[in-house]
Amino acid sequence: MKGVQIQPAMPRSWRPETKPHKFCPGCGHGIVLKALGEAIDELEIQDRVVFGCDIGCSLLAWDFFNVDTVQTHHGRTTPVMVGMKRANPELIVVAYMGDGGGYAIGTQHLVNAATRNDRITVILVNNTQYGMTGGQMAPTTLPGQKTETTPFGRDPELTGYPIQGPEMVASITRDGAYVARGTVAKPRQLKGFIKRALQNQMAGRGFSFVEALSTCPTNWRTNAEDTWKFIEKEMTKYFKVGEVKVPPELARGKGEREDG
Amino acid sequence: MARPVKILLAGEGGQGVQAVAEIIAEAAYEKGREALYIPNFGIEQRGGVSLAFVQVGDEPIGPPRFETADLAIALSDRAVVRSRPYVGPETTFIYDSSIGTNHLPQGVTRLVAVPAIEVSKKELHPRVFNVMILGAVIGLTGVITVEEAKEAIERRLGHRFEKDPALRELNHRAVERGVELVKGKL
Amino acid sequence: MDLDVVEPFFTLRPIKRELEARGLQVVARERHTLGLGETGVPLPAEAKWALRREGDVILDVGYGAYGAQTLNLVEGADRHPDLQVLAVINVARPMTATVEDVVAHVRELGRVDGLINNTHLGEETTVELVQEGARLVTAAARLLGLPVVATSVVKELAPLLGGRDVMGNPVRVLERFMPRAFW
Amino acid sequence: MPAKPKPVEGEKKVFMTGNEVVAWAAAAAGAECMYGYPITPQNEIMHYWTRLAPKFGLIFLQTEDELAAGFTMLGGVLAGRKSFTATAGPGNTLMQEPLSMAEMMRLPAVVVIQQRGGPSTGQVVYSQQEVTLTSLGGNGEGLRVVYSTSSHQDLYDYTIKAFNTAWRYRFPTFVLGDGYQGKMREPVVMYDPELRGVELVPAEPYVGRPGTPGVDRPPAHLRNAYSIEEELYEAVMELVREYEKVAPEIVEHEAFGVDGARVVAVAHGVVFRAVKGVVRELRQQGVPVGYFRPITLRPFPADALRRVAATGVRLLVVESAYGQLARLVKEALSGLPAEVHGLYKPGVLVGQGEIATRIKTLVQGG
Repeated sequence: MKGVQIQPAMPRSWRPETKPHKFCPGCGHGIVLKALGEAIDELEIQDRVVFGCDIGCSLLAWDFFNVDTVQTHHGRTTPVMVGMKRANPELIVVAYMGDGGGYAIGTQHLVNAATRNDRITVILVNNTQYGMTGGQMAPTTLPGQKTETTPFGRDPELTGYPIQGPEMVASITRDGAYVARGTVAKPRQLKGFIKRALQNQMAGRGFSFVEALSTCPTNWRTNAEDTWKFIEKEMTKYFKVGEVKVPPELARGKGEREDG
Repeated sequence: MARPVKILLAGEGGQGVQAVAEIIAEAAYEKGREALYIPNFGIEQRGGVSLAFVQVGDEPIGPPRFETADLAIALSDRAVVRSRPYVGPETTFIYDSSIGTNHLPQGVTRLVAVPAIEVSKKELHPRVFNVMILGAVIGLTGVITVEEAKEAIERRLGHRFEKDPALRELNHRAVERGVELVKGKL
Repeated sequence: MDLDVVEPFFTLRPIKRELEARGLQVVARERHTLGLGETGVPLPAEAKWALRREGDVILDVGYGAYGAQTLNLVEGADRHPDLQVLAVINVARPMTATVEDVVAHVRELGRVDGLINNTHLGEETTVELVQEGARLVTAAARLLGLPVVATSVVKELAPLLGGRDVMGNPVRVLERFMPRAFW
Repeated sequence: MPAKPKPVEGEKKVFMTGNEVVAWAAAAAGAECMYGYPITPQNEIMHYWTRLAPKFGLIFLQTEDELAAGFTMLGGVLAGRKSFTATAGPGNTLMQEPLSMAEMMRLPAVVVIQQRGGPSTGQVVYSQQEVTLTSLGGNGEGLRVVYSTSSHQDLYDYTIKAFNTAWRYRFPTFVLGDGYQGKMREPVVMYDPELRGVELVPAEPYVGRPGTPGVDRPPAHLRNAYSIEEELYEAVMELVREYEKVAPEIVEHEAFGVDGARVVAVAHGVVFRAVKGVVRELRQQGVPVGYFRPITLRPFPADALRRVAATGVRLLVVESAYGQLARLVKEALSGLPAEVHGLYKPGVLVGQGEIATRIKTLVQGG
């Protein structure tokens, strides 16, 4: 970024009336939504973004932004935003969901929207379990990780290994798609990924997908130190952070790359 | 209340009974009469016997499938069996003469064999077999005239006749031959 | 403080106001800030700092696969000199019905400093049941090398027990609020 | 932008399948988006819609399942376009999830159901077994409108009406047909609704209106989840009050020969065609019989049916289901000492012969 820019404490596109937000202390959602808010501000698209949020902790964001927002059903945010985008391609639509919504109950929607190269941006928050229902196993739960439905730790023999979401999306999309995995441990990089995902939609190139590794101390039962250890050391063993697929036009784009 | 004429056509897939049903219903409709046509379209529509239910009348038609046909035409052994539930004592039952008689419905007063398959093969062409059946239906019911049938065929196949006028001639002969086949049979 | 984030059905929230009227400070979400339709509930920020408060602090850890590890959510819980982790045992629950079950359960919880015999059957509790609980919990405590801090009993039955239960553990008298906590 | 050509100009009589009729009617009603998933017997609605699409600038997407079809439809609605879908049987089961969201958020939507046999995969041909599901499905209160059609003319008229009802009252609206209606061919008069004085209710966007949210206007924050019982209770009761207020404007039925009748046959959909023929013929023969046809199954024409039943007639409910219409009838007549008889044939068409026999028996007091 050129010159000195003073970041406002709260993105302009946030809705001050609904702050402080409702997420738990230490929750990563706030960081992801800050990155999204800043990306919206920088791209000056607040007047044409529609934010769709899923069920799970993501629904707590239903009144988070000064942006038109629709809260849908569990797993169904992707199709709502697909239908909206196709009905009005002028809108910039963001489908915001957790790992349960995107990788379990709504997988068919994610897979097919990606395959069709729908011009939408999906932001999926991966915190390795179902937060709002009380900490059950998700497709992203790490081997050995305790959850309420794997009280003795996830046994990969019985329930498999963590889903490789961005890698899957990258392998089923064509060249116009943008796919990345960021982490709330690197907020500047994450913001860069989200911004590029939005730019890719604005350019009408194709499906844009960002998985954000995120924290859930409440259900991990971790203190601050262990929380960061888990996201930086444990999660990254299975989830590789970085851009997975970048359209050539976007790769050549000027100076938007953020390496955090 | 004037009852519509109820016609059931039953044949093997590829024998073209649905096209015959459609032509009859459309021609009757063009003439300003009430008409309703529905095929059977269950999972069995892929392979298996094809049934077509046609009703032509002067008042709006009631239920799309009838219980008893006025005229039933069955073009294979299996078609005879499949059409049996819709055949009553008052039904005129027409079947191809190649069909063995042991499957035929019991208690039907008007049971008529027509050598449609044989005639179409020997005198015309197997591809106009169903058009001959159309002629037979017309000959037996008079729901539409031969001319109306020819117009309906023209609407469907006119574009092909442009390229191959002999095909038009073949179709016309098939309708007429079908009418002849059933003349005096009742 | 309500730390039960797994299954908050029996939590303190519905009776928060009533408890506050009696001079308690209750750290739990108000009903209108619940999780929009789901059972799980985000923790309020002040939960993290609960141990910085004056006076007696009671943390309801709830249940869950992580046991007492839930205390990690509270700043300073790992090193606070006065913090005691007490496992509340009801032998009328099938998961903790035998000495072996109680021992296994407590070991699963992680750090535990003592046991409380809270054996009951709601409205149908009898003195015999409480005493049976005292015997089993005390036996389990010996195997675990932990003290039994108390036997708790509702105030209606307390006079029948006296100051100590059959195993000599002190008796604490309970006034039940939880029947009003259903929501 | 040049005005788009109208899908149906003037008025013309045509002979086609019911599924084709629905596609034309939706286009004539100003529908712009169809999102759908293949299931027999409604597929041809999508087939014809996709053929009309390029000429009239219509949007279509074949989705990955009926859940997606329903939710993309709602996305289209939120963006301000009249959107619809069509399904049947197991697809209708899945469709209840998006439609319950429409109910809760008071979103208009049109869904055409061509009923097939059930439960489960059943058969793909015909039945009237989706009455309960379509009228009362979803985890809610059945705050929707259901039109049951019985002819191609109905399919045309009520598909157009469904769009107007949905967008005027903002309750999801169903057109309940069946496999026979979808697949059979019969004559229908197609017309430009505006030439007949039918005003097409315009669609408004719910999101993406002009101005920056929070600066020029409040943001649209649309949700269907509530925190506590009382909050939801208020929201639901508001919906119920609205629904009950407009129900009398929506409800429709058709009756014949009920005055002085000893037996009144109650039927809807394709079965009504059979009942109508039988009743009219018996009337000509002097048999004291009439018929009552609910056109809206939700809201149900309860008041009209109660007036019929109050005269002490015996009612005969005839349906291709095991008492699903009868359940609505009995609920409507609750408290009245009316005799309700049933002729239930789940998954098959009811024959005119058996209807006539049953009516005669009931007239004679049997």
